[in-house]
Amino acid sequence: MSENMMRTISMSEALNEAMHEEMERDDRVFAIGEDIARNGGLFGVTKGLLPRFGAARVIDSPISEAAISGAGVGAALVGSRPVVELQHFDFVTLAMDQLVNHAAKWRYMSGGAVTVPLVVRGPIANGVGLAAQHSQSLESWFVHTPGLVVIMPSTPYDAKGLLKAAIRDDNPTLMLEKRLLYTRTGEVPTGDYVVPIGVADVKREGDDVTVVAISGGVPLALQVARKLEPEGIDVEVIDPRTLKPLDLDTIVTSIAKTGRLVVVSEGARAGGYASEVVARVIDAAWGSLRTAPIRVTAADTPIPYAGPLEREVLPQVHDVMTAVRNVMEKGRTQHVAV
Amino acid sequence: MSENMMRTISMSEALNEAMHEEMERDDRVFAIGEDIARNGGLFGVTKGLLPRFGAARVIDSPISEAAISGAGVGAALVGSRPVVELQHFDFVTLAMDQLVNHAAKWRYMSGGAVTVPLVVRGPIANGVGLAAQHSQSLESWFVHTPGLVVIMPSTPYDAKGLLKAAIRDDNPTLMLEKRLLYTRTGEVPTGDYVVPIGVADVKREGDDVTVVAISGGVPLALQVARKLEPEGIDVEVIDPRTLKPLDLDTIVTSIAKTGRLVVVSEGARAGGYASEVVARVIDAAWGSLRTAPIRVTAADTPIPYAGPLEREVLPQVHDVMTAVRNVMEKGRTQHVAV
Amino acid sequence: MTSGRATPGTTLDAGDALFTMQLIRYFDERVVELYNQKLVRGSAHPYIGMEAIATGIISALGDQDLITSTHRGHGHCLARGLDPSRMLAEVLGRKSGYCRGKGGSMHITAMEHGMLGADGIVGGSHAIAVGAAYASRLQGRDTVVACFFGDGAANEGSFHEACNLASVLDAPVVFVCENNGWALSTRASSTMRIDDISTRAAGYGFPGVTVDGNDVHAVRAAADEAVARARSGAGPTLIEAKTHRMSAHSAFATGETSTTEELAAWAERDPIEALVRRSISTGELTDEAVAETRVRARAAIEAATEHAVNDEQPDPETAFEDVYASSHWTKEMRLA
Amino acid sequence: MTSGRATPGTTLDAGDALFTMQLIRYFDERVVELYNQKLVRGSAHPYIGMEAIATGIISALGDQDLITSTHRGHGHCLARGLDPSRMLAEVLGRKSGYCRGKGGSMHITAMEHGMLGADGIVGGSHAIAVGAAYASRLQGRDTVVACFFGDGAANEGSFHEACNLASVLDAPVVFVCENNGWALSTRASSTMRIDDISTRAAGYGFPGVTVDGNDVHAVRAAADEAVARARSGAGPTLIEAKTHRMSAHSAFATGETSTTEELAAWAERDPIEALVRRSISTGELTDEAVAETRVRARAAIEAATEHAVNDEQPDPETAFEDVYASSHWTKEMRLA
Ligand SMILES: Cc1ncc(C[n+]2csc(CCOP(=O)(O)OP(=O)(O)O)c2C)c(N)n1
Ligand SMILES: Cc1ncc(C[n+]2csc(CCOP(=O)(O)OP(=O)(O)O)c2C)c(N)n1
Ligand SMILES: [Mg+2]
Ligand SMILES: [Mg+2]
Repeated sequence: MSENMMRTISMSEALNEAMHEEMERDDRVFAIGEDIARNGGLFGVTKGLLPRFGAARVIDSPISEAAISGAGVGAALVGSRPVVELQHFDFVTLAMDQLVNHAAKWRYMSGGAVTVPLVVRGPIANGVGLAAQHSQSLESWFVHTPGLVVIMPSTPYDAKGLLKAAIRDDNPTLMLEKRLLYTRTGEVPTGDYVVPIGVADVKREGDDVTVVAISGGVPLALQVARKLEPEGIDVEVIDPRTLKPLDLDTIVTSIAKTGRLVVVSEGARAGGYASEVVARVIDAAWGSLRTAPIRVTAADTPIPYAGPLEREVLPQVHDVMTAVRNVMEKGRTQHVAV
Repeated sequence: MSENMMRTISMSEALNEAMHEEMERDDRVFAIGEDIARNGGLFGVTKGLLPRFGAARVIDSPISEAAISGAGVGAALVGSRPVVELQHFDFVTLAMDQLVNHAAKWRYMSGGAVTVPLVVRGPIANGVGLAAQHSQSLESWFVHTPGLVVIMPSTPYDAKGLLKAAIRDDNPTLMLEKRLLYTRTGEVPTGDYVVPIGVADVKREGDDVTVVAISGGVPLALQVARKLEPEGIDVEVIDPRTLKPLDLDTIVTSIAKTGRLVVVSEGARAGGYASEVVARVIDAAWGSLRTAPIRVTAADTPIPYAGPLEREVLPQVHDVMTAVRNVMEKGRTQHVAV
Repeated sequence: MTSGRATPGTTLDAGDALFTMQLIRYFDERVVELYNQKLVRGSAHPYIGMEAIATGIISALGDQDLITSTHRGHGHCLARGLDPSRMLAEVLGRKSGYCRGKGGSMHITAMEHGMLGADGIVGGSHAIAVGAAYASRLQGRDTVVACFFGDGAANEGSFHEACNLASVLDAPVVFVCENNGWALSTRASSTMRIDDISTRAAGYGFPGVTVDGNDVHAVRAAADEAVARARSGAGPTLIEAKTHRMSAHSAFATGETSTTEELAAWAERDPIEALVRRSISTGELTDEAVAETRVRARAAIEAATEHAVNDEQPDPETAFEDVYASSHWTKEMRLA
Repeated sequence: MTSGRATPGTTLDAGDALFTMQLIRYFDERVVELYNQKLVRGSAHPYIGMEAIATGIISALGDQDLITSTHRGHGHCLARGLDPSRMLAEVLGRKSGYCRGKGGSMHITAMEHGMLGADGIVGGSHAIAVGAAYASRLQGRDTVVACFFGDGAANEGSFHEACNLASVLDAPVVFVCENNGWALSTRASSTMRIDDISTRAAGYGFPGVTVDGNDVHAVRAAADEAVARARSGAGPTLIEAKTHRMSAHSAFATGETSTTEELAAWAERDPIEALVRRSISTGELTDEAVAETRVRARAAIEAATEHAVNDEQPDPETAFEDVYASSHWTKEMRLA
């Protein structure tokens, strides 16, 4: 069936398809952001929307992150489905009030009288030398904001399906996209599909160690899994895809099998998403853990510019490798209840 | 010696003394915020500063949280020591860019060429029926921001000593004050003293359970400790006081003794500070833990207005009590390495 | 019965306006009493002395139109026709409140009245108004949005961004700056160096006008023009309505602000009394009609009080509802 | 040698100005070349075509004065006398760079030159300039701060708040809006409905003026007035310098923007050529002096390149330094 024909496309192409399809499907959807119309977005996610859907639905905004986010809230309140692009996700610092004090809370404060079907998305540009103000992986702030849904795709397939799901979902949803993943390719079917919000994906099955990885951490984890195969270490890689709400069941089931956990995320260490995953696993799967989970994260520094410095503070393949070997080693001396 | 005479004063009086003394001591210190001059601040922390130090150093600002925070950064860069008040800490959402992308990173991005001795402080008004936009305990966002120091005092003594330390410190520091603690009293010596940044305080010694509690969690934990004494449960209460950098040693030492951990914080559960404490303890003290640490936090909802609802989502004495009993019970079946 | 909502094109009905203004006055006086009886948690911000603004502006709107509001929002709600009983129930945190007790005074929302929500963040709803206005138009409706805010809010960055965005989008918004001379304890004159906030409109390329905010007819006239402009697709207008805060900032923050002389001078200009004087002199209202209107307003507030104080407290378990919209979200997921 | 810093009160020295402008032009042309050779990471934003603005404004400042800058900051730095070698080393992420390789093109900072830092956040330094200006005055210095930003930045809320705050504090700031017609791929005319950004100053009660940003003398004249006003305690001024972005937005984002006709028309008004024409016609400079100045500027850039490309990469361990200031902070604490 041609509707399910598989092609290999990049993540930015996949996101772009999602935008085209959802704007076609539902004329309540519109897009607003800096340089998204004429220019198609700095990374092409909104390419071709302007000629197809017109300037009323594809808007090059002033550089006013707070106002476009707030306008998104207002538009969502009256039944539109706005998709707001932040040119880099770091600029969310300027939109926090609209997203946290408004989008996330408006439904709750009204006692359920309103819905806010808003999507805010944009890239995380770490790893390319854009330095501290353009490289932050700030997902954990939003995980800490009741009322928001938080998504971070790692493959073109997930990106397309999750963006479509987010646009159709009635909740304010943030989608954080790692810029270095935009050009990575993967199989994506033609035609309509969604990836459900709140469902993790086991990217690789394995018996020895559970690696929970998000966004850019996923390719790192998969690389490590392949590298350790010859040594007989069998790594399971779980990509939650939706950070909030977290599909804890899939993780707990895996740990019941492996007894070992490594969490990989690219945000700063303290207060990061990896800490949250560890804390929840401790709650839910204490008895299954053979050894202490290990977090592989960015260091607690701003992201520096120069290559050698940036590589030093961001998680690398060898960091994940070391962590996996470590839990393997320590997990041999098993904790048991007496 | 009269300089060390003890008096019983409230936390807002203690903070007010700190402001008076530091402004007297160092004319580089100045204060800016909404309603802080003429009105002395909504909770009296800046009372009496205007007549004493004049309108140039005690400034009633326009309602412009981003600008006053940014002006604080600029003033700090040229050698002043600004103290910025946020009328409620929730309004930090409007100042995130200045605090996160500027204050926290300016030194790092400059390769150490500049220092930013800025203090930003303000109340967390949960528990008083001010609803979702005035009740957030957002400390974990800032713990997740490398470059910032984060302080949350629980007693008048700590509040005064920490504010003085923060004003003298060369780093951008956020101090989050629970409003319901402002009127609680405690012993504070006259005269100058500082409470060092980065040093936890054992508020109560005990052998059975370590409770790490911050801000409003501390009085809850102490109350539970007293209530459980007759049952022979001996609770140790540790107040980190500085959330970032965390004095992990004091916590680890305690857990080496007790083997059990409960963490109490009033922020939302997911991605909250309690998750971070658990994750760090798992790293540092896995072998000492007899059972899974328990987090007592606010629920993952915005804070509602009505009393019965607000009490339902914020941590209460009985929640801490249940958690302590739980780790006591479960910790009897100890995990050991085999 | 409670409405000040006139059909666009009509002129202000003095009786309706008086009723609305008196209702607002009584409502907020009652809220302060209930606060002092510890029946109101947190705080509440009286609209006393400012009644002509909400009444004048909202009387120029039609049913399809929308409003955004502020921490000082009861007046906007009442002028828009919300039920005072459910409003007061919300202020008291009761079950039948507009927000089921979750919002309180600062967050009353009623979509069925085109009331998009009050807002505890100063300046927080500027952009929301713009988005709602633009999107309504995109959906083919000829909605106009009235966006209320204070003099203090005009110093937030959100004011600037929203005005500019509204301008480039030709969004059908009427920005209504209620300049009551104060932001909490701080005089407007000490936080801006301009005489009229309306001059800021020039920076965005749309009209700005200053009117006497204590004269409901003047406010209405400005609103008629701005609403017509917005509805025609010509874009936003900034109306600055100059008035005075006759009460303390809030039931909680009661520190003195205005001088006795100022209060006395503004009391002379009480918007309700001004409307009464004018209506009687033009013959639009009689003394009896005025008295009867006040009795009706008073009765509505008594009934609202009776309802609200006797209404149930919300069930604690409902605290976990309404965080997310989708019906398939479990409690576990809400807590995730 | 490299400076365009004149003593206040003096007039613009054509030779100095030409050197500075030419240095900026060569520097940014070189940065683009090095970017294309993959020696520059991330991005870099050329100041090409805008050289008269930084040069004119900064020539009106004294040694004690300060500047804040933007993502497009090389011109400001060079006009302020920073060492092109250390600047280029920073752009290449090398050890001797102004930020030890941590900042890169968008974050060059040099307190010893009164350069408070470039800023990758559009509009991020408006308030920083106000605070630095106010605090300097509080400390008894008669510092003036020049705050550079683009037309796009004038739509950020930070612009509004900072202008208003500067106004009420009488902060000695000169706001310099470099209106180059574009914000990345978006025309200024499509994101604001006003002809002159300088009109926004009226909303804050201070003067706003629009000048030809390609005429270094015109810029200097406006700067002299604004600096004098600020220094006297009379408060801020907004100078809008109209110019055109002659290059792509950045070395990374190279999509077409201006039309060929526009570029041709603005090329006619190249600020460097305009200065040369004028200086020769007034006799201030000879053809030989112009040629010699260009050779000197070129030589400085060659020397800077030689230095920067041969400079060492920073030691990875230094990534953990400079997060916090206090010497007693341990590495463990930095990682806490
Ligand atoms: C962003 C933000 N800053 C500060 C406050 C605290 N606050 C509540 S009302 C108020 C004064 C608002 O003044 P104005 O906008 O003139 O409205 P008014 O109260 O006079 O109606 C302040 C400072 C707030 N709620 N939100
Ligand atoms: C807050 C923020 N929003 C968006 C960007 C992305 N961005 C970088 S430069 C730029 C255009 C800026 O335009 P303008 O202020 O006119 O300066 P110019 O580049 O023309 O010098 C944009 C949108 C940013 N860096 N910061
Ligand atoms: Mg006011
Ligand atoms: Mg520009």
